[in-house]
Amino acid sequence: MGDPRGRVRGAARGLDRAAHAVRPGRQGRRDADGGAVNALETRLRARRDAGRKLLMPYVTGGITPDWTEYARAFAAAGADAIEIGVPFSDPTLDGVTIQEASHAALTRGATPRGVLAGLAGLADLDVPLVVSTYCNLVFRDGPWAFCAALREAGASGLIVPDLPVDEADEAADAAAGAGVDLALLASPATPAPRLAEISRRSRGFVYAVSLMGTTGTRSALGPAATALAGRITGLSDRPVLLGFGISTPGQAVEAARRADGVVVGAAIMRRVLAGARPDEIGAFLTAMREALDDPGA
Amino acid sequence: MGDPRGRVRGAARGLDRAAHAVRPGRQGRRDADGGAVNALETRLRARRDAGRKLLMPYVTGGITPDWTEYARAFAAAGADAIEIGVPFSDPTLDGVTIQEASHAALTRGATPRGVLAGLAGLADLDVPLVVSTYCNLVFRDGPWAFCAALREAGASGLIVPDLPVDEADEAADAAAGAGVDLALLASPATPAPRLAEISRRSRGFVYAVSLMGTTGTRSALGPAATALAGRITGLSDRPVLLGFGISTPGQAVEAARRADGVVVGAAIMRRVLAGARPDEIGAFLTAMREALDDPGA
Amino acid sequence: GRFGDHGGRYVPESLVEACREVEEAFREAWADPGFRGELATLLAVHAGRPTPLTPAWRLSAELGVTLLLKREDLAHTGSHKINNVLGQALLAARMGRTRLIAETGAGQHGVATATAAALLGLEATVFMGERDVERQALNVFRMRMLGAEVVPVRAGTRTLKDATSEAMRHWVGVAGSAHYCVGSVIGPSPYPYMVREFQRVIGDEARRQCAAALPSAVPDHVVACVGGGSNAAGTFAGFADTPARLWGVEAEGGAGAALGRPGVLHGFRSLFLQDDDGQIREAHSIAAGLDYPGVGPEHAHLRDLGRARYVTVDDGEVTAAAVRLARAEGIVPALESAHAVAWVIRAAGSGELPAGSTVLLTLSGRGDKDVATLMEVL
Amino acid sequence: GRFGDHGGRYVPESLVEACREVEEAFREAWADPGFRGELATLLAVHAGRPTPLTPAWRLSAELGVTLLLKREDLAHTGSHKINNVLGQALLAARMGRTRLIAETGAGQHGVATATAAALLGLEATVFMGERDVERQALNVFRMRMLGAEVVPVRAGTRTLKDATSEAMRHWVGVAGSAHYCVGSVIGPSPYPYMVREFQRVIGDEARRQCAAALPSAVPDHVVACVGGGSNAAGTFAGFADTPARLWGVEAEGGAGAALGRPGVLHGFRSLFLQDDDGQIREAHSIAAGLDYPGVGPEHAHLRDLGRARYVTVDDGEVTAAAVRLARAEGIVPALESAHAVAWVIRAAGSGELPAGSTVLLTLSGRGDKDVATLMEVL
Repeated sequence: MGDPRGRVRGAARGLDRAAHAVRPGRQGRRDADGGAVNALETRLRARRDAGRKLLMPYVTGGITPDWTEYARAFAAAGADAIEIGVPFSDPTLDGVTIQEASHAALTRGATPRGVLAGLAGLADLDVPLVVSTYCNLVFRDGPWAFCAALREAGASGLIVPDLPVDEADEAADAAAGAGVDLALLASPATPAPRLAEISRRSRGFVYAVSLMGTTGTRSALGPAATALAGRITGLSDRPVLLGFGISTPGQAVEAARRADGVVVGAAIMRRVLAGARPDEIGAFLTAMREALDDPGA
Repeated sequence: MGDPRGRVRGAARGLDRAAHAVRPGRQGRRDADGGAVNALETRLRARRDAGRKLLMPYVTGGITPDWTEYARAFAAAGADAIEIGVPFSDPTLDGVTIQEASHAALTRGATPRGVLAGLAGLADLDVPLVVSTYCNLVFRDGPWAFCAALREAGASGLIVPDLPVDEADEAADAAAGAGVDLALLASPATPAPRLAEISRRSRGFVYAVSLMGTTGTRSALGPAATALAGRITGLSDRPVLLGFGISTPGQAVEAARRADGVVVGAAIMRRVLAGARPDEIGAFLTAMREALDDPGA
Repeated sequence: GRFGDHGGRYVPESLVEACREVEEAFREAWADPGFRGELATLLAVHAGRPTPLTPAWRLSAELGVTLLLKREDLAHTGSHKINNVLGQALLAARMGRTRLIAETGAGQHGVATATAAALLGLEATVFMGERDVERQALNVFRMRMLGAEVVPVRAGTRTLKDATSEAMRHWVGVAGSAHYCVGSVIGPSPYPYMVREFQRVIGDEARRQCAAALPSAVPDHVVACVGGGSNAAGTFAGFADTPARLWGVEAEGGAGAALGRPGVLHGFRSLFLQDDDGQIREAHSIAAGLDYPGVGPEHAHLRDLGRARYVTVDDGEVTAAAVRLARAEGIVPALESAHAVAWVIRAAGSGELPAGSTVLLTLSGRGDKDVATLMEVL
Repeated sequence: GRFGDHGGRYVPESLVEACREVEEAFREAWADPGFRGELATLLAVHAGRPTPLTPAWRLSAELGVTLLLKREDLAHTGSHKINNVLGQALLAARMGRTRLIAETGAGQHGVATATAAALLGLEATVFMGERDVERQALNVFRMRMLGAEVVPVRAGTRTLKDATSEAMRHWVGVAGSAHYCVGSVIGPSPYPYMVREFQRVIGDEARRQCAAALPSAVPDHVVACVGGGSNAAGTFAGFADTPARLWGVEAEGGAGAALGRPGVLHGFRSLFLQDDDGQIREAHSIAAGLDYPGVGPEHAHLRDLGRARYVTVDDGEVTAAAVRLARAEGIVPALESAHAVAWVIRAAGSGELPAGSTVLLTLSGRGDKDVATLMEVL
């Protein structure tokens, strides 16, 4: 096989489905020296290397009064990391579902401070928390303050979709300083040398955008998606999560053939906006988890 | 007195009020050689010279099914000539009343041919009939044809308010050829040399426009009105009728101080449009006739 | 004041002196380099002259002719009307008049008059048929915003014809202090001549621009729409002494030159739509500016002479032509101007404009004002 | 791609390559005399450049200053927007793109984009907030008549900000075949720089025209309205190396430069109206074109440097200024442009513009589009 990292992919089947099977100390996310030991990337690498396909579900912070329950359901269903969106007024890379979710959360009064406070309430969970939001919220009080607040809230990763690698210097320094992994995004249009730079400078994982488009469910994954994942894994040992448009267990399995895992966002938020409770979302993710763990089933 | 024609104005008082008092043969209007003898001007001069103030009421031809009855009422009330308007679609020199009357007559189906046929039905009247209309109707089949039709219908005069003296050559020839008097208009703005030309070339009478404006009733006659009449009578021996805005016996008397008579149009048509029957119009004109005949009363 | 059998001054005696004063003042001003210079400056710095000559690249290729557009749509207020009103407003000021009177149909001439009045510190009174006041509420507001008084005319058909009549009636009473700013090459002498002279800047510019743009220097054909006919008269004036064939395109329902009969209205003798009795017929066109039952006397004369030919297009061809020009060249023409485009499209198809012909077309105005109309019919 | 601390390219990774291609193509084209010449020809024969410089005679006398108006309102489609879109459309064609994407608020940039697309045989897709689609039905129809597809945006506040976001989202998916034709000096690098270069024709022309019109050659003050700020950036570019004081006039409710705080939106770092959390605030202005919560990065930089000053006027001053200019000069300005007029009126009154000052004001567009708005408030 052409896998440059020489892992035994089949080993994933032997793992328990629940996240606590790997059980890293949650105090790791609070480590004052930058948290290399228990940071996001360490955790993801470990699981990946153990042959597990990674699953990172997404929830818009503040979408409901008890939105953190969704994060708990994610954890219970076997999430390897949890992405929490801090809603922004102008989510230019999001499709209609997450736009609507952001708008609804803001209308409910969601604020960055409030969402981070909610994260702190998830301190007992044994799953890394990754915050995603747009530049303007990161820069409002400066990336140093923002990353410090993330760390304080217990988040170990950060995704900023409108922050390409060329503009990322200060935020990357701030994130590193706070012990937060700033994950960069790569797209099917990214040329080879640039892809190498992104892979090198990304922390936690590389977020491979499956298609030229916005977040949202799609009926099928295009060939560009897995091709991109393959290109990145050919360049770097860092875990690669494929996102955008993954909404069914079948798509997740397909995506995970070349990538180390998947991000599932709009497919969840569409259900949340339709009124699905945390246990229903949990059931949806459990099915996806099972498919990832046993793609032949 | 400065009256260049040396008439005894007071003599008017001695005349009977009804038009037949002067009694010209109506066959005079049918004279084949151009009708100098019994034409409009001859009749008006004779009455003027006899000291009578002239009264020319106006009716829009075709305004009602029995519109000729208004002409008969005019005659009975002592009209010295009767002006019959042939309605035109775009009466640019008329104020709202005669515009409305023209529009109403056209809506009823009035045509030049129809109005002239009505005139022929007035052949028994002993009052000269003067047709007034706009250039376009005169020129439709050419002024020669139009004037011949006038003569055929028994009209002896013609007024064309949008035909100034500069443009009048052909129409004047045609009118003269048909034995119809083409009366020209003069206005307060007409300069002296031009006024002389108008006075010279006008036939039947000179139509002195009392004011710078359109036809229609006015609350008072301006000083320009009688001044213009004075200017014309200083230039020519031809009868001068003052028109535009004369609507009360008092205004008629005032106008006739310097002019030889008055034209009354809108004041009549306003009543006709309001539904006044011929006898009511006759009563209105009788009062005006009496005032003209006895201005001191 | 004659153009062959046409023209003249068929006005109430009360207006003869006023017309004579306008004529005298115009002849004197037009011979005065100071006046000409002042007008040229206003046209340049305020109205945006010269307007460009735009090669209609894509439409030319489609039609197989070389089509050049004289862009009066880019003149201030959106049409060629401004050329005339700036001239008349300057003349009115020179005559000591303090107010302009104007008639308007769709409101283009009214807006132009209000504009010129504002610029020169004159008052403006604009007569507009009540029906047009309702249909063209935006232009009414523009005029009022420019400080003009807009007087709705309730007589007759309550459209342009009646507004013109009412403006003339009003002028009778105020001729000493107000100038009647006629909007086209119509009206009593000297208006048809004077307005033509004020509009000849279109033709003079186009002549020079064609000389620079065409190997033949002069186009084979010169085309313009005709309502009263001022943009056509101004355009033709620049090509009168050339071999160019001149084409006036009228609305089928307002084709004074093509279908009218001799008559007199609004102070001039020309060709008018009228019934057998001589009653003026109401014109009908999708383009409000062509909704006039007559045509300027010079056009009647050019038709008599055969120097210009007058053709008609129908409303359907006009809207199709407007859309086609918009899509091909990125120019939404006024529906008036679209008449000229429609005829060029038809004539290029029929061979009346042979392949390879060079065609100058005056685009008299922009179509913004017509968008509501087009929304209804498209 | 930086203007001091501002500018940059804060876009999704999927758009980085597209932006880089635009930048490369623009730099190459801008250095190519062939491209420059082709654009100059289009601007001259199609868009009506140069636009005049109009002395505002009467208003100058009233205010005690010499006020010169740069007349972008006379450019084809009614505003300066055409300068930029012709440049970008020509660039897009050169890059082999077959479609233009644009965002629009009131519809002016959308109409200009549709126009340029038609002229160059490109397709056009225009994103417009659903609320603006309803408010600006006539401009929507104009765009469609020009062949463009208009896509109503139902997200967020359903206005310009959201239309811009949606255009960016759409571009992500089609960047290989479509060019995003940004309408102002905003967006990711190279847009703020490129649009400024395409608009500098305003300032370059005005510089030459002022040199001919003013004894001092250069005006003491240069004033322009600022929404995103493209007409101001283009104007200022012509006077950057002169002692002229530069003034950007913003709407009180959309004053990114005067009242905004540093942030990132729509791909660039600049000054934005936002709350303490960093949520972008909705802008409010009677002028739809100023209804944007940010300002181009170059303006943020000029403000930081003190080279230009940014001031605000309120809606009441704006409508009063529009009426005053209409009545004094016969020019109905776009409400955007009326902001600049309003500030000059205020500043001449307060002495901030001393008596005798010479002032160049860019009149960015005509007010026809705003008549309905003015009818409601006047």
